[in-house]
Amino acid sequence: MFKKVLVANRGEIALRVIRACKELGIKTVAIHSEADAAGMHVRAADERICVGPAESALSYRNIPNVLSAAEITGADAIHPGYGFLSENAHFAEVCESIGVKFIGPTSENIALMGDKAKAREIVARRGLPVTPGSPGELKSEQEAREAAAKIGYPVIIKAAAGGGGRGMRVVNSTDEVARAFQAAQAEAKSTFGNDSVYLERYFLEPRHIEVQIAADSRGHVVYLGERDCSIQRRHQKLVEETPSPAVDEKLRREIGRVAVEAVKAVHYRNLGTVEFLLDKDHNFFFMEMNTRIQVEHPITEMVTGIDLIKEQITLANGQPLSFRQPDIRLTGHSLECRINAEDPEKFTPSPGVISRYCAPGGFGVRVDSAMESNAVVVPYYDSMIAKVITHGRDRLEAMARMRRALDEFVIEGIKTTIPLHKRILNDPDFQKGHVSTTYLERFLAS
Amino acid sequence: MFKKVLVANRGEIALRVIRACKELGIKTVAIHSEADAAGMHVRAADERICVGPAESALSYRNIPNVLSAAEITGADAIHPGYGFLSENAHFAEVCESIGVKFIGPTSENIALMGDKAKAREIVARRGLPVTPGSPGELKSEQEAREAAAKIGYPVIIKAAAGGGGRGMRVVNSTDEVARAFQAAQAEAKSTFGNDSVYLERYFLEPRHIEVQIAADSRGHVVYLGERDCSIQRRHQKLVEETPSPAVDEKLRREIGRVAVEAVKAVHYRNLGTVEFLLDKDHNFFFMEMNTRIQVEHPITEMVTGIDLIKEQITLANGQPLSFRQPDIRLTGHSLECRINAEDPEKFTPSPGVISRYCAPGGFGVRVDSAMESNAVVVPYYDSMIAKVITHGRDRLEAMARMRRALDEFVIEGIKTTIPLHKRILNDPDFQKGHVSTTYLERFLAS
Amino acid sequence: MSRKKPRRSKRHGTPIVLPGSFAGATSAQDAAAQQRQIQDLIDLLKRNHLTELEIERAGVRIRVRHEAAVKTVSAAVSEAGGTGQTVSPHTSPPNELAEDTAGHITITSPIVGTFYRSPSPDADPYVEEGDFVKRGQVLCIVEAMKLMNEIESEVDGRITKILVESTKPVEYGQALFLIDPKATP
Amino acid sequence: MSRKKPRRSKRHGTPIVLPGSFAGATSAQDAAAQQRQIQDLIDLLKRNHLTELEIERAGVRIRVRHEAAVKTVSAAVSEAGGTGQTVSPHTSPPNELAEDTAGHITITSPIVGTFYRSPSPDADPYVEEGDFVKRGQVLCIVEAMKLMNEIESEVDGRITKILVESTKPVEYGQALFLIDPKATP
Repeated sequence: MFKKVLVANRGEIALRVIRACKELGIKTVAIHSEADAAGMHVRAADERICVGPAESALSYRNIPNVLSAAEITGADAIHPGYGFLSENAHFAEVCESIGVKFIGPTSENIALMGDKAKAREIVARRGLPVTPGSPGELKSEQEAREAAAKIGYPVIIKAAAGGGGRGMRVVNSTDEVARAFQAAQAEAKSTFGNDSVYLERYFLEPRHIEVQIAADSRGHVVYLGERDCSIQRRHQKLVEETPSPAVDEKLRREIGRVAVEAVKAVHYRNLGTVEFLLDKDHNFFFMEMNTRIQVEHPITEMVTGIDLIKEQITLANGQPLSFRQPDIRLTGHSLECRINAEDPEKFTPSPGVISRYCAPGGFGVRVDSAMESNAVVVPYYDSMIAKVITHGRDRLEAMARMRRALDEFVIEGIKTTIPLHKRILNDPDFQKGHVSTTYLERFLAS
Repeated sequence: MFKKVLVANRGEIALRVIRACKELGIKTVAIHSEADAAGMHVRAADERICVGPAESALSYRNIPNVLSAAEITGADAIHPGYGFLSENAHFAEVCESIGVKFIGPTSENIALMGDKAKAREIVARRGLPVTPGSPGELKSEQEAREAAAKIGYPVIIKAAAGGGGRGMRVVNSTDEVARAFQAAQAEAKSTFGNDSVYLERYFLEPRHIEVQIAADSRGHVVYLGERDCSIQRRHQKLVEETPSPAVDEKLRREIGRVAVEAVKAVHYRNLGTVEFLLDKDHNFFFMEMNTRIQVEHPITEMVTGIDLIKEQITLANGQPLSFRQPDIRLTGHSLECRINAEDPEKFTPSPGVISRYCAPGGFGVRVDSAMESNAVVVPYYDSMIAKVITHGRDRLEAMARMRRALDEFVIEGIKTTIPLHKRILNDPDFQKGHVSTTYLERFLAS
Repeated sequence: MSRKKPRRSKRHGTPIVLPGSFAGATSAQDAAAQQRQIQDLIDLLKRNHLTELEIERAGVRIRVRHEAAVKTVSAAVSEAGGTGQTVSPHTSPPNELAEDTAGHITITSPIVGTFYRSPSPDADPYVEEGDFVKRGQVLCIVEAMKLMNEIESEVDGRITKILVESTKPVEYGQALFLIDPKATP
Repeated sequence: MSRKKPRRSKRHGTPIVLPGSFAGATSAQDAAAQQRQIQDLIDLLKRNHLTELEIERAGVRIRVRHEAAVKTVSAAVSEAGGTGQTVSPHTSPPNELAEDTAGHITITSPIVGTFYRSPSPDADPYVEEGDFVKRGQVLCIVEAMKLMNEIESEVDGRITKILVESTKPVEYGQALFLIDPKATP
């Protein structure tokens, strides 16, 4: 097993990885920017290295400094968390070349699946369902118009290197193609340094269903149920749950099989998530794959009992999967609410000092957070400061627990999205499971 | 369902009950002594009533004041928690007589099982295994000597109304009988107001194994696995776990069957715990029954997924059990460490202000506590201030999580038993599961 | 049976320590300007989430502290929110009562129950505000468990305030009457 | 390859330059200016993650503390226990260094790597304490990713202190040298 893991991240996910390492008896190195010197993840680790100033490009995403930190501390593996360097194929490659294990898929896996247009092509070629769209990258507005005409409007133009809702434009008619194409290309270029875009059918009220997969180096691939992440604001997930209220046992097996086949197509290793759109008629289409741990991984842990971060680490270490498909039993229901340091109505960021922090506890409630009383929410990074995860025997109990937990959660000194989550939990449509990716927009407008 | 439940307790168990009520949509009334006005359980409830001064006999155990509190707030049920009035048959009876539901067994159940000597008799009469001992109450030293001679020394003299290790004396030879008999009788009288004592064989290194049972008013009785509570100091449990490392599937079914038969013998209702001694040869003997929720109930919740407090409430409301025996599947392994406000070496109480409190979190870790930063541990009641409960796929993972959680737990300003728990978790004998009720004494002496 | 409400000093407070030399302002104008400056310092402190600020100039030293714990306590009450139909005003500043009752005796409820000012619905109240009462005189009834418990005065004096309405629930230790023991008829 | 370190007021212990006007405010205008200066100090404090700042000049003493976060850190370190082989003394009292370095320039590491005082194991060190150096002169090497990064002096001056031992790991922003820019050969 690894002796020492460098955690190339911050906040709750860094703490999550450190906790898993501790339970596995592995030493940890925290890296941090100058702004995060007092962070809980820094204190929780065995060693700490400052890798740069607040700006993440110069610290958490500074490849030479991160690798030097691994070198001088003698870390034999790096866990990238999510965001930052987690889907950077070049970083994974350099790690491999200097003999530091990258805890995640191979650099080829990342490169292949990181190009969303290429990933669609590979999956479609295996005869698996893919959202109708352009076969690959769109070279020109003209190509975009032709592809859109073939599949029918509305369509959505997306950055091939995209993620997090950046570089996307919905197009309702042929007149709008030129402007949307240029805008998406420009945003893709500025955000991801790559102006490659593609196009697919735009579904009106789809669900976002994703399947957690795990693969070992012996070619075993399993799926661990789905997550319904339909509640999003500007493509940012807010509430996730498993199982999906829209997925029955039969559909679960079908989507699971497709997800497993998709990742087998690229000889995928380690954990990953295959994202699908599910339309109203229960047709599902491959959208893209995330080649890292997801923010919302805890809900899968709650219903399977499997520690996904530990599994990532042991898989990266070359061990076989600790379970086979028949061992995976989904028990009960789990929800996650992402608590952001934001105004719950205007969504403006609300950094500052948390003057009082008291997390909910008790049966079926889990909080993943690196916050505490007197902690500072710095303004340089993602605004998510805590994840409240509940588990219940059924969806009703998981929801009742979430309401109870949100009521208990005390965060003073800054604004958070807790009030918004309370409103969502009290909404009859949400309670009935009647949601889609457009749910939140309508809900906020009402 | 009940509209409003009065919680006749304090601290973590009061908060636990309030949380369950919230999840069931039931309003709550907290009672408190003058010393507990700022307690978290008081803030968590919908209503609050001060029922007396710090001294529990004048507040939490003051039956007229507690019942008046129920009356003036219009509560239709009372949850007694553990300790205080929870095993007071008279209190349960008065509740029944004034039309306030006592959330627990019937007053007859409590009276019958509350007399430990009588309970042994009933169970033995059904042909179930009972620790060899006097058939009932011992009237005199002579009777004690005769009974001891019949079953062989060492024996233990116990208070019939006993609990918590009070009113107990170990007797190694006939010479010691007189003194032990008188001492046990006197202590029984002063502690429980009842000098009735009985005697049973004293096992040298037994395990304390208890079985959680649940019974509804239609006569269905189920068991929810066992708990191994062998790690005790002066008959006070410190660490509990389920499943027991000493119980296999076959023995589990046998002990479960005996526990179910024992409670059926008294037409028991609601939740309860049947306590057994398990000797080195895997023989088990009925010891006594606890007619209330136990401190250590969370570990059973972790492996069954069943909320025992909610089940208590719905059963008291006349609903059938929400599960049958075949529905109960034990998943993984769970441990509980009781954190006391005590010096971890001398066990002297350490009340005071908690200047900083930061509970552990993350996957598989549950903390049941009513503490927070700036909370005051008052010196009038039990010293237990938190329960750390972990769950893992197996015993190894549950132990690794517990070590990680104990390392994370920050309680400043007072002394706690956290360091002792860390030592126990690192002890090879504990890690191998080689423990008995004498384990801790030896461990502390080493 | 009655108990005295102990006069307690306020639990939370933000101590502002001013050395004596600071008070040596000569004119009212100076004093006002100084006051403003201190307020500015406090604002500065708060704006910046500081806990302490100290300034010394030409024999004048100003030190401003802001205790974090205080904020926590008071905030906690409002935030937890679950106080609902609180029976007694536990969270009201204890000073209010203490100030009102300087030198007065508070008669509190020794039990939990329902407060009645008269022996029966049709009867007159035992006492009214302004009445002079003798030690041992019945002031009210608190009903608990269907039993009527008469509450007597501890002292001779004048009823200055009746704090609870008839038929309302009262908890243990709740203040019922204020009596001025120095008043004479 | 070498990188220049921009001269910034660094985390701990870089000289803090006070405006000369700070001494002895007399008028309201002065007082306002002083307020601004205090705010500047506070910003300085925060930017530098200091816990306390005390300045005394010509009868004016200013002390600013920022306690809450700090308390957390230090307490946490002892409790969490996991600091292990901490590379840099983050939690050391920042004041100590600040006092030592009043008026001095700190040369910090712009990258994470291994510190070497000489170009090769057999060679002489680039500089010794007491040496006078010129702006642009190489002071040491920080090796990262098998690349030797020469670190140059920002200023003319005298090396008053070499803060890291050769072959030791250094993190970003770690102080390497103190230079007195006012010293002349």
